[in-house]
Amino acid sequence: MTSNIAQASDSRTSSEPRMIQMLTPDGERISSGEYDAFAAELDDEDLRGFYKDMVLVRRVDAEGNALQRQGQLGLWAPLLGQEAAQIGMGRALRPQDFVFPTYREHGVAWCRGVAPETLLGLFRGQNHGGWDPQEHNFHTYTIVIGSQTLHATGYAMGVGLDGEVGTGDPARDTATVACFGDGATSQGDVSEALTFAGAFNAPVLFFCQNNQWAISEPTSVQTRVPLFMRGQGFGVPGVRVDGNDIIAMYAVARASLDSVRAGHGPMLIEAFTYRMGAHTTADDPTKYRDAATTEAWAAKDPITRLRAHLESLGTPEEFFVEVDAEADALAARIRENCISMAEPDPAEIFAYAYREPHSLVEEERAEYLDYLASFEDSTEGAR
Amino acid sequence: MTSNIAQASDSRTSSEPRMIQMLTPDGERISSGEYDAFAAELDDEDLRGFYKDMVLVRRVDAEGNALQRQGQLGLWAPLLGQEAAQIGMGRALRPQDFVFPTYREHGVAWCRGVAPETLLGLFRGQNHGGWDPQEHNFHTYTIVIGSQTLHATGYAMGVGLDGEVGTGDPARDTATVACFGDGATSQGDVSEALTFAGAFNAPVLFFCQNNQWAISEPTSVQTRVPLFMRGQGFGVPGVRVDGNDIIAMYAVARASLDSVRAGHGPMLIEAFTYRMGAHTTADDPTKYRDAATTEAWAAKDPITRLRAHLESLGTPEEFFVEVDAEADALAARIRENCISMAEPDPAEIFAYAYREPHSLVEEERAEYLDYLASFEDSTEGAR
Amino acid sequence: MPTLALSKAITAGLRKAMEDDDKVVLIGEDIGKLGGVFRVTEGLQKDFGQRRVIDAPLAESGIVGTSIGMAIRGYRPVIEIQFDAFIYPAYDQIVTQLAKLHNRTRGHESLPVVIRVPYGGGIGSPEHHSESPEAVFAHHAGLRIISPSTPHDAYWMIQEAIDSPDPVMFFEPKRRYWLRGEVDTDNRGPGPHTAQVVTEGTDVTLVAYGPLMPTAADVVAAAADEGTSVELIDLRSLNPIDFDTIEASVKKTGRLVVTHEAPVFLGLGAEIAARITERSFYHLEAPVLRVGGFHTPYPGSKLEHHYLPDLDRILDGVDRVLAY
Amino acid sequence: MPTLALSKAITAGLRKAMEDDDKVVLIGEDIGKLGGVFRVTEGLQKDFGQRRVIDAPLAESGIVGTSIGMAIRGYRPVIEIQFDAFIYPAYDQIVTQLAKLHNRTRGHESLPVVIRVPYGGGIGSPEHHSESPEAVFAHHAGLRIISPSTPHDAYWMIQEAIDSPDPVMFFEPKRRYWLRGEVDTDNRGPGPHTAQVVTEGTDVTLVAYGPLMPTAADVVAAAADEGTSVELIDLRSLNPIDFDTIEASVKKTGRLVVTHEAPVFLGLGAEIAARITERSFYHLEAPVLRVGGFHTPYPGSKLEHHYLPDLDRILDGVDRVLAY
Ligand SMILES: Cc1ncc(C[n+]2csc(CCOP(=O)(O)OP(=O)(O)O)c2C)c(N)n1
Ligand SMILES: Cc1ncc(C[n+]2csc(CCOP(=O)(O)OP(=O)(O)O)c2C)c(N)n1
Ligand SMILES: [Mg+2]
Ligand SMILES: [Mg+2]
Repeated sequence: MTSNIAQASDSRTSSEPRMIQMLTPDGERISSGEYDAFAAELDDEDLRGFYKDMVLVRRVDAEGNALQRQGQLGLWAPLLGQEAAQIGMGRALRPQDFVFPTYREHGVAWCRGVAPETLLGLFRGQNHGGWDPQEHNFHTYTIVIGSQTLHATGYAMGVGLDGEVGTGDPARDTATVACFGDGATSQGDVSEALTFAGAFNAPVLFFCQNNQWAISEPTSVQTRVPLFMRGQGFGVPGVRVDGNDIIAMYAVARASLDSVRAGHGPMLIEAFTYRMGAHTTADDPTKYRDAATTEAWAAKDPITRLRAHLESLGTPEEFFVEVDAEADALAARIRENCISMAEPDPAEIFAYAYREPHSLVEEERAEYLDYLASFEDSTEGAR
Repeated sequence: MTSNIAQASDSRTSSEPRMIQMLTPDGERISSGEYDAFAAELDDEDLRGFYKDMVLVRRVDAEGNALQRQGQLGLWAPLLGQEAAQIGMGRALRPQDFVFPTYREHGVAWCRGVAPETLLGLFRGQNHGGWDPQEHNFHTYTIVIGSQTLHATGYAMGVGLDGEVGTGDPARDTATVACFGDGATSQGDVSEALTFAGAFNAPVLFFCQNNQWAISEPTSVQTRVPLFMRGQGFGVPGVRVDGNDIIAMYAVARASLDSVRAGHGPMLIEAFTYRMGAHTTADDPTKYRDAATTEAWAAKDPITRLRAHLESLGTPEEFFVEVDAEADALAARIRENCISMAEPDPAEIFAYAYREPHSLVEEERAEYLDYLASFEDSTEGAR
Repeated sequence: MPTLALSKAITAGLRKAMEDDDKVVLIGEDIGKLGGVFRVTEGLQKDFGQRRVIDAPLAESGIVGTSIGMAIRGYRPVIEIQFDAFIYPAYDQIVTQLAKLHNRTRGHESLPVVIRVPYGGGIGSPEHHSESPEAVFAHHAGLRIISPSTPHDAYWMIQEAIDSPDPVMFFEPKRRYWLRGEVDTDNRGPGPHTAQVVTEGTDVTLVAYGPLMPTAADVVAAAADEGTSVELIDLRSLNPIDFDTIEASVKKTGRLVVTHEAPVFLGLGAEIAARITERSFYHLEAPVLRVGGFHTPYPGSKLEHHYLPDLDRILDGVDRVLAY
Repeated sequence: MPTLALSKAITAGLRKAMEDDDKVVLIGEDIGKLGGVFRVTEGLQKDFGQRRVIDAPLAESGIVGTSIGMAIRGYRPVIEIQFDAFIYPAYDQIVTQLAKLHNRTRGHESLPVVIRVPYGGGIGSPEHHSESPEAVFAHHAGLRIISPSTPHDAYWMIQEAIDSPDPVMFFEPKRRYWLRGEVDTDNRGPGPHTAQVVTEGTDVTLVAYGPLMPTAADVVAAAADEGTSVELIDLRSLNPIDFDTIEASVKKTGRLVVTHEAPVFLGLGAEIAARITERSFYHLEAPVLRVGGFHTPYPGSKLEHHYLPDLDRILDGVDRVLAY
């Protein structure tokens, strides 16, 4: 009797959830019901563009790892495996949309026109980000897990106050994207973001990249029900999409962004994907996961998959060669620009604590710069 | 097309949710499916007990208001209208269960054997609660909204570690109850409690009294979907019950507690009720709600309803007279015990900051008590 | 010149700021129809609408976090925290996001967010309703912190807070909400980050702020009766602190007492004592003394008169500093 | 006597505490299979099982809040916060619940919860991974705060923290995790709340703690080369602070420099300066000087060597205090 009650209303017992997929791991194009329409507009050129984007950001990523190994970066957070999720979302955006990323959104950054070198400032320790969010409608990276989802929701509330939602004008209606990981879903801030988004009907799209891991913790540590469901009790409907399938990602992102921009309220996308690399270059995944699982996911690789599809469409070999060459050139440029970054000026420490003059900061800056200057004639020098 | 996508997965569009009810506002006993079995055990004596409990705690409440008006209390948080929700839950508990209350749980406190006078310490400003949680398996009141839900979840995790769940032994299996309001559901802590409860399959029952108001904010400010759904995306199933119907409350609480104790995992009850009085004695509800709604809810009063039912069962008039007399006596006792409370000793300020001696606190205590003593011979005295 | 209660001077300042700039929005719990539990926003939703006076879900981190987002979108949110200790759920958003985004974006982003915090004790409230948490925010760079003690300052300083491109925490001395005083709506004060010498004196400098200013004024009068001339300074700005004004005074009087309701241990008085001693070492006739709250939780209201610095305790501090 | 790295001394202390009392449970992010990002809990889940070494969902408030509940149930939870600045989401649970429940229950409830916080900079990390937030917790009554600087202290002090019926914040100097030293597993130190004179001296007292102790030791040596005798004190306990030991030293040397990585403004140095000046006014030849972090966000790692007090900056402080 007791357990009947429990089971009657226990959502755990639901079967494997539906996952939107349009390109199988083998590169075969399949239908996915109501979302097909949003992929229909993609022509071969678009698909080749996606392919190029994915290859280039994967190369950016590899260069990040390499630069870290060579001591040029303090840290790097690889996106390996998540290229489709990020490019699919990034390419579904309109210019006026605004994205609040985590620290791993190199693919979305790419689509927003943030040069990969710009991302390196943070990872090299030159600064904590430093680009102008308004220039790219792409905020600086956020390290404190989940915080940015509230910023995204607030931004979207502002969009709502501005009336830039549901006007029907494609150049005006604006969606805000809150990026976060599977681990982040446990943070109170993310739930509060869902709360505010629901309560204010904010035009925000919650974009959860479930890469199966939060450092060493598998998703099962965070939740026992699928994450696309997380918003349901807040009035934020969710959908799970194959995050390694760029066509499905694009279609679901397009559909959701359109709905959000039209004023139908917040939505949530769970991109089901896998973190193929380490959490960061400081991490050693062999400590906590077996190679077999990672290999199984390698068979679902987003780039291989799209390449197979492009090949089946008759894309000439030269195209792939050209993309690789472009990737090489990009990597060389990034390396060059990274290595040649100037040492930051110590005055930088004091420059942006406040926007307006602050007596204490000014006093400390003057004292410290004087102190540094006092070494100038000495042999020691400040270290 | 766009809006189709939105609607397809939009849980907002669900129809009015099911609400468990077993006693209509007119006092008529009705069936409520799978929960009937849990009310079946209630005999007339039990129902008279419920009635008495409700009348007594309502009198406690009235006395709280009166004492505040007369300057004997600094504040009082009335439970008027929520008697059935609280007594129904309180009477469904077993001795080993443990409750983490808000500041309004006077009815549950009553069932746990906490004397009403004991509650007054906080409201009079003698202390911040002060009773021994372990004596009653009823924690001290929590004022910071939502905090206690995490304590309840952690306690339940401890119960799990102790193995006092799912043993089948009714004297051992232990449920923990986390009380909170509709407003509290927005706090990140409450979502994190649902997260931990789900992830650890903790034997905790989330008991949300949706009294429709968080001070001046109607529930619609917090959520656009019914609150019993809140746990779904965390793997915590929920049920809505008529919180003014003590039979349904008892049955749903019994069913849920049994399930929780049996190890089937956390559950959530939304008791749909109404805050008939002010938020606290410091509040003026005429500022933000109209009398009509409150009156409409008066017609659903939990005590009137049960009285009508008891009368229909042939309960003699003397019973009701006796209960009222007992309530009068109780009120007199509370008043007497409140008024005669001794002024707290200033040394109390320093007594419980730490359990073990702390040099700074000892220094400050000594200094302050010396300082106070220095007035003893003077005419001024410390104010 | 209207005479207003301090709370209503804030209301008037908010109203003025909202009239001047339609990007100013208010957000908080119960600030709409109810007008806030202290009625500081009373009438504003009626006049400016629900889009500019926003009743928020009950979640302080959410309120601060979404305000940050609104600021990034170009708004100037003014947050009401209901009572001092209810700010702690928002601590992370305040110190790791609000305080740091200007720096994180290397100056590209400004965060003109104001957080109004009714603070301090003395109104007979239960736990969490009487705290003075200013020091734990002042320790973090990136926030400006100010606290008015008069209706005039309240009226102007809230507007200055809203005008600031930096985030500002605006601590409101809640037990002085009913304190009435003249508000000169034509002439503002010396700016939000300047301390003010309220009474000149020669024997001892007394520094106070916010809720203790009236008490400190009583101390000045009582000390005068005893023949002691106290120079009283209203700090007004808690971050940055106007050390120049204090230093100038201490170089004259040679003695300093600092008082606040917050615990003495690591309260603002600690920093003032340390820095003024450094700046005026040879001028001090006595160590800087501090009179404040104890290193204990704020007690139940029946005991709060012991916890709060009052006339006698501050006078005792003045006497002790003179005894050196 | 084994020689251990500081991090491994903590591991050994945790292991000992878990063996002694099966109510001791560890909870945190990535502390299980991974053994924590600094490997402090390495091997413990393997040996004590998943029920006693608990990988928690990624939610610091949840971790502290549920630990409170477990403590109420009779457990002694030891929390690992992954990096200093990630403690802020738990600020509310720590200061309004953990710190206050003993008081709220008038002593009926004890909260033997330990919060381990790797803190401080110098390891080339990005934002939020190098902060020193001890002062903002020390301002709140109800928490004990300690920080070891040697493997020996680390081994014993973590056990003392776990033994304490009061909540203890245990700040671990993360850039010294690899510092090796002898651990005398038979003889504990002077107790967790006592400061220790590490080097005796006559000219200046230098107070440091945690990560700056090795730097401070270098200062002592460098000053000795210049003919200055520095008495070095390891604070060890940040709340309460052992003022008696500092006072005794300052009454001997007449001069005091305090250094910490945390910002000077409202850092522990402020309280030490204020209180020691009060206690030793006539013995001080110079104001207490402080050398610490700036009132700015902690900078990117390329700049952190400017932010962190180093040999030269602390020596400069010693020189300045001697110049009076
Ligand atoms: C509040 C907070 N706690 C802890 C951390 C340390 N941390 C950095 S990344 C991470 C895991 C995040 O996992 P997930 O959200 O799944 O994102 P992913 O890294 O997989 O992209 C943790 C615990 C942090 N950055 N912020
Ligand atoms: C963190 C926090 N924020 C604000 C408050 C002030 N406050 C006290 S009760 C309350 C409303 C609570 O509403 P609800 O959860 O529905 O419980 P109810 O009072 O209706 O029983 C508020 C905002 C608080 N106590 N704690
Ligand atoms: Mg992840
Ligand atoms: Mg309510």
